[in-house]
Amino acid sequence: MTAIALQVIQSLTVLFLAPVYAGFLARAEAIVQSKRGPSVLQPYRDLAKLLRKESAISEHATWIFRAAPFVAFSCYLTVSVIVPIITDEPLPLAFLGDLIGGAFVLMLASFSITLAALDTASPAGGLGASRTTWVGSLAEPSLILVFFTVAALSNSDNPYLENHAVAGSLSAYTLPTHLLGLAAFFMIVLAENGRIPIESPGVSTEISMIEESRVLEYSGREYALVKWGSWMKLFLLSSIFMNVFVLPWGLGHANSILGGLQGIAALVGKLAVCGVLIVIIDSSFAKLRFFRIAEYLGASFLLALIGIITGYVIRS
Amino acid sequence: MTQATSPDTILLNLASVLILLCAFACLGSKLFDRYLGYYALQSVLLSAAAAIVAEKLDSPALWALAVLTLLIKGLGIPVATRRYLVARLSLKRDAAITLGLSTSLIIGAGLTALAYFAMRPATLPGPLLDTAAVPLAMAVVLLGGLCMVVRRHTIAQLLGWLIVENGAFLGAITLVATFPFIVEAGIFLDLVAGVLIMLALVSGLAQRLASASASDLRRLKG
Amino acid sequence: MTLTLAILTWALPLASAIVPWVGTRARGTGIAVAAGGAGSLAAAITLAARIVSGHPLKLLGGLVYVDSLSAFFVVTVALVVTLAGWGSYSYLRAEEERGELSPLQVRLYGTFFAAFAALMLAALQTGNLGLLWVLVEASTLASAVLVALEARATSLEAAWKYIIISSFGVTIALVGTLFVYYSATSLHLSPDQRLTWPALFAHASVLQAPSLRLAFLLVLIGYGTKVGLAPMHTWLPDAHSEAPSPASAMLSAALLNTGMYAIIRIQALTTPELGRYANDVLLIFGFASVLIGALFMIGCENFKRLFAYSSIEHMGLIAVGLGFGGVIGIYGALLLTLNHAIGKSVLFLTSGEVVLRYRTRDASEVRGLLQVAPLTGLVLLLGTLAILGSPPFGVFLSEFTIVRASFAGQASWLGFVLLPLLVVAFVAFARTTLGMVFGSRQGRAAGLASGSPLVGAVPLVAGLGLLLVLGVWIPGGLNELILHSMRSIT
Amino acid sequence: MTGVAAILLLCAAVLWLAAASFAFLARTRAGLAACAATSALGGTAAVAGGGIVALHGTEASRTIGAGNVVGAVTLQLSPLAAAFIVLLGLIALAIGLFAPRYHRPGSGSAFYFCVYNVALLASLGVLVAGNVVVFLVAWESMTVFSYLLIMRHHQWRGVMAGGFLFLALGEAGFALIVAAFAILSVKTGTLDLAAMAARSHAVPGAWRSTVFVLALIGFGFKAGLVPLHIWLPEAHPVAPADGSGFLSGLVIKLGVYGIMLFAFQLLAGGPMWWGVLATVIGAVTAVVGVLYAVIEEDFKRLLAFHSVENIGIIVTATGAAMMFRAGHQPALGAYMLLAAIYHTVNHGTYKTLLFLEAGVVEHATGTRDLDRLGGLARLMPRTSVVTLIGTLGIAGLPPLNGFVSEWLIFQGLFQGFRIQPLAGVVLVLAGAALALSGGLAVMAFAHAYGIGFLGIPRSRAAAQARETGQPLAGAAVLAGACVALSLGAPAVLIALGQVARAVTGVQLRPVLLPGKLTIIPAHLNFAAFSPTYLAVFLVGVSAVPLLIYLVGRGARTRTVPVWDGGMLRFRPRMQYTGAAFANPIKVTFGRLYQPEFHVERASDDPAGRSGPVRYDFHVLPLFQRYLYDPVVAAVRSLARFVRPLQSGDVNLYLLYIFLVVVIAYLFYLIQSY
Repeated sequence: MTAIALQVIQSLTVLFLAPVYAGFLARAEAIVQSKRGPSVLQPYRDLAKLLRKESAISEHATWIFRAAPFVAFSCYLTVSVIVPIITDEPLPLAFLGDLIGGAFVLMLASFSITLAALDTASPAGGLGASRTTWVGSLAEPSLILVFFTVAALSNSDNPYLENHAVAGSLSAYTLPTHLLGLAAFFMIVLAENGRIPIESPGVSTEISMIEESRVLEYSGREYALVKWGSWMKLFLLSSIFMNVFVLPWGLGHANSILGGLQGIAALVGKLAVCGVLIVIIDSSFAKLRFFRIAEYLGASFLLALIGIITGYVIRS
Repeated sequence: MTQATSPDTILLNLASVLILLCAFACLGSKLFDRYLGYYALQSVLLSAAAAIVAEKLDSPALWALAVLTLLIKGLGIPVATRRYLVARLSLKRDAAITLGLSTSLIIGAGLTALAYFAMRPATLPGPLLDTAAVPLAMAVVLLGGLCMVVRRHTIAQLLGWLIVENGAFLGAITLVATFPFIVEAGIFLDLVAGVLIMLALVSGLAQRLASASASDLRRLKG
Repeated sequence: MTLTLAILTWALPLASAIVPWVGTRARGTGIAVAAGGAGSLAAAITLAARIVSGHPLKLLGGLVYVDSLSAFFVVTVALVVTLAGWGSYSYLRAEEERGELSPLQVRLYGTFFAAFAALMLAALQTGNLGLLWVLVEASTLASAVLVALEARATSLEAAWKYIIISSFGVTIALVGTLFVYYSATSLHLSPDQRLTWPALFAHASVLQAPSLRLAFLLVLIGYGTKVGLAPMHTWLPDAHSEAPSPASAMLSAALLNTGMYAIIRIQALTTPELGRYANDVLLIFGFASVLIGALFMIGCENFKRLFAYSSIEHMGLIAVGLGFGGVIGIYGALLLTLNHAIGKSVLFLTSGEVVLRYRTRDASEVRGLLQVAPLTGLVLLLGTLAILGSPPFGVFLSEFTIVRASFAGQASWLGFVLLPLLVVAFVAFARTTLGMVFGSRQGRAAGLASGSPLVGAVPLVAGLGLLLVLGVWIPGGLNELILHSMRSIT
Repeated sequence: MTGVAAILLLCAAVLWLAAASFAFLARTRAGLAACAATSALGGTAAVAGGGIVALHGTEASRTIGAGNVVGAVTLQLSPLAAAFIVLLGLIALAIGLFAPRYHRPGSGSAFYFCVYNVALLASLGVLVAGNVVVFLVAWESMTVFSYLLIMRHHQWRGVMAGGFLFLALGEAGFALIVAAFAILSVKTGTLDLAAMAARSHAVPGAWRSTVFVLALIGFGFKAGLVPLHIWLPEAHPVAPADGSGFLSGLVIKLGVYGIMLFAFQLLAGGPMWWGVLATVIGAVTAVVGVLYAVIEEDFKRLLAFHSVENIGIIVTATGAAMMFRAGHQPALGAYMLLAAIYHTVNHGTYKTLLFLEAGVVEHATGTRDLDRLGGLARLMPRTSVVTLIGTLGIAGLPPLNGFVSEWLIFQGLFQGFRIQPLAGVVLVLAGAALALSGGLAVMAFAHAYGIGFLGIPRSRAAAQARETGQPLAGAAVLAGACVALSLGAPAVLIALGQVARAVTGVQLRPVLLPGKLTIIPAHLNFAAFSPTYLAVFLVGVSAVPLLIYLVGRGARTRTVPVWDGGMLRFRPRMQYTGAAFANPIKVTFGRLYQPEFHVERASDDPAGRSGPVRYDFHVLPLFQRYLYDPVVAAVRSLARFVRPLQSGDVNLYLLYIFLVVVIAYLFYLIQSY
């Protein structure tokens, strides 16, 4: 019973903390740039506003355009039940998938939005669809290598076991395999969420848009779901990054609600760290020229590859 | 090797050598008339050789062959060829020859040497009627072949083939002597039929192409 | 009874030679030739059945000698004669209708076709190597007339080349035969017996080795000229492409086999004394032929020449099979002989239909056969696949068996040489013929109809059907015949 | 049970034979339908028969009649083949349902149906062959009849060339297969596959390796391994839709079957490098295949290239299975084999589906050019939905079947650390390659579906597309199969577990978590995954966004023209094109494509208006130019080189014979010394 409750709490955490995490990032970034910035709660206000607004839908759009936000939203919620967010032991539904299962589910989310973008016939949608799938497909190899890292470190592809393996031993934590994999994963997190140096978040100019232009045609309630979903994605990836790789400690035990709450508390702290990290990157690097992104992702791939090779050699 | 001293053997050797010389003469002559003449002479000599062996072995079948050779090869074929082709097409000399005469004669000499080396007694350990004639027969075969190779005109090629045939015939009587008559007769029949068909073909070619030289037969290639 | 059958096999076709001189029409000639072939085939099959279950037929001191090997080749050749005879019917009818052949030409065709067939069938049934030579040479002469029959400048040229080259070659075979005879002189055999194959074979282990060695080389060169082994093959594409198509079928599917038969006989004599000597020589010539056949098929636009090169390739393969020897090698070679005979007959007869329709031998001018003449197109398509060794046709089984033999031998690497050549041959051949079959109709004369398409198609369909059957099932009788044949030469 | 299976398969064979024999009936619509129905029924019987054998997991063989030197007619039922038989049956069923509406009655169709059913029969023959000769006969018959399938519309442009490429490369591959079988049969002294498998371990290692390499390359031609794949993009587009489906769904899979047959049965067990070789070739194939797919504008060529990719994935998995076996991880070896077969079956279903739908689209619009399609989701809704299912499947997205097998394969590759490190690194790189190809596959199908089916019709032809009269059932059956193969993954796994056990002799114990329909990749605790529940959860959890949506209670939805930056009128050609969609890939992998761009502007307007712009993009045909052309050129020049031998000169001809005679004398002379 407790476990089921925790499962629900975990998903609700993702659902409801995701906007504030985005708000935190926006605020922190503004402060770094010597601006006042919006309230961290601004995303909730945006959502409330959008949910009440009228939707304007392209006359060429079909059911795919309408369904996509729901599919994507469901995907993020699905991922939220299988990865360690607040507890260090698998929750009842974690058997649905593992890390790579989660990755596939995220891919479905992205695919549905891509199709929706092409469905509207809007030129901007096509542009975004092309660019995001391109970035996504190039990020795929290094993501897989990160999973190889996990498997080599913990003899499993289970994020929980990875968490245990790294949390339990400092020597495992300091292995080059782990550290390089960590760096590679962080680069992917940035790429997947459209952060600097891939894209300037929230800037809508055609020349630099990647993720943003895919969803330009959305408005009203659908846009609310899309926006919310993308915040959840950032939240999820950041949580995995922190909980599995960077700070594998502090997760709650799965046998009590209290443990869950402790996990949430720890998570908030970790995400603050992660957010600061992202903001530092955001503010100290420039956006890459579009085709240089391939090199950025190649670098991430190489980091992970070197990590995994050293891992294999050390093991033998 | 007592055989070598017997008069038949000496005669046979002599005939064989002359046959070889005829082959050389054919190889060395450009004029069709001469060519045919040498062939006729060779055939007569061949007939004589057959007669010698027939006399020695007392074989009526060989006697018959000797007569046939004389009549058909020595007389019939040369005359028919001259009358129906050479004269009618007013051929004089075989102009197109792939090799110079002297070169082909030198090669012919080399081939004769080869035949001698190949057919020396050590390689033919069995009983032979005439040890010396076998290499000569083989040399004639090779020289006939050489004729066919170097001569461009179809008639010359035909005569080349007939020389090869003569060589084979000489081989037959010297190497094995007692070839079954039915086979010999069959060979003769083939020869006659072959010559007839070839002559017909040559005249057909001459009609169609205004030339019966093989150098003009270059349509079919690749 | 057996003797009667043996005589019937060649006497029936020979008898059909009279018909053209009685009736003037092409129809009668065609029917006679076809009937002669069919009768011969029936006699041959009965003969083969008797020989397999009984003893070889040996008469007149071996002048007549029919064992399983002979019977096998007799059946093969008689089959070809039957198919080609039927093909002759359509050929003569169509050409006469068109006025391309004079009555004399029809008569010549009928006579020499019959003589050609009879001589080959007789050649296969004599045990006397000298007589064998005589008959083979005679068949050369008879077929030369067929090659020249249409009396175009090119066909006369081809006939000349054919007759002069073959005669030269076959005379070399005569010299070789002399040496075979000579190598038996030390045996206490009567002069007649020294040329008789069964007698020689019985004493094969005491024949004189050196002269036998030369004998085999010369015989192989000589009869190899008939078989079309490279480099003695040069007459073959010319003669095959210029002869009337049924005659081409006879040349390719029957004459070549007859030459191969002679080589097999002599090879059998050498094995006890010379071991694998003859095998190695056969391998050299066989590979050369496969190579030449394959290379010359590339870009060959005259489809009858193409088929001729394919024959060279297949004869090379048969030589290779014999060269590898052993049970699988010889079995494969014999099986290929039969399959190739059927397949090539079908293809040449088909080429006849195509020539009748398009009046050209240039494959690039023939397109869309499948549309113009669906049945002919289909036969050409399937015949191509069949001859190239695609299952489910019989050639494949035999080729695969030969390939197996190639890997079973001492020099396994030879298999790796053989297979690429087969691929090259396949691609080159198929490229040309498939181009004829498919596509849309174009060019001149596409609409010209041949005399009687349905009658013309019967031998084609029958041949293909036979190949298909042989591709999935080797009848017990045939298997026995081949096994017996192998036993009779090893 | 084996008896029942044998009878079912016999039924399938008889039905197909009947369909082939009575194909002449297909001149009428009713006859066509009857013929197709018979064929479909045969497919059903094959599915049932194959299924029984796969589940039963035992081998049985029978020889008909006495054999001879050439071989014997031996048939066998093997679980490995059974998996492929099920696929064969499924495809036959789908095509049987699809064909009557797709083809027009007529003699051409009659011929086509005859050929098609014989091709089915030949494919079945390959799978039940128990003797080398039977196998080879069936194999090449399959090639030949597939070739005739491709030649259905031989008058059309490009058909001859595409078909011939298929045939020629098929023959090249066949020669290698023949060599492999010939060597193995000679070295083991038998033509019987079972006996061969039993005796092959005694064959010397060098020969075994030779046989393996020959088989890998030989079957690779049919499977479409890079660089032997070049026939696929040429032959697939020119075949009728169901013919392409059959080729891609089944024929190339039989190449995979051949590789598995040699790797796991005939040569059971081999050194590590065999597996490495297969893995590397597979990984390269996957990446190269998808890279060409993603930039392709022709729908069927895109699908064909994508088949290359999937074959690469399957062969990678097969190679990994061999590596695990060689690295003393039998359980993982069996598991990877299972995954490879699973992916094979999956690809067979969705690829056939997509080819069938490509045919429907081509019929409806007259084009395969993605940039001339578009808007079909609205015009052909049912087709679009079915295609979407296939698209999700092929892109490896949950909750469909491609995702399940790709998950399985990745799980196997992740466990590369269990074998020696150098080999493990190979698996890592293979994993990365598969990841890249997976990512690009998503892009390729976003391209195919997004440009081809969504948006506004990009041409008049596309705008006139109608769904009425188009076949639906065949593809729908396959769509159902895709869903079933995903939701029913646990059941499939049990069956394939039996197959893997029969092939490798390893009983895969941990495949499923008891009671949870959850898959375990060979080692407990490594990972867990439940495709069934995942699908259920994905659907169920969509209640949450729905709830949010409803709670929002926004104003009504308004339909508006698409936003176009203020243009007066939005034209279809202002949409993003397929060429533009794939452009980033073209730039990133320019090294591979070595593209040639041609941009042609109508005028140099001083005012800066560009006017109509023509844009051409050509990819360097890398393998043709650097691999095939040189070989062909070399053979050609050799042929040209020998051509003068046959110059027409009689004297020359006589010289050859004369020289050979002289050489014979010389030879004799030398020998007698």
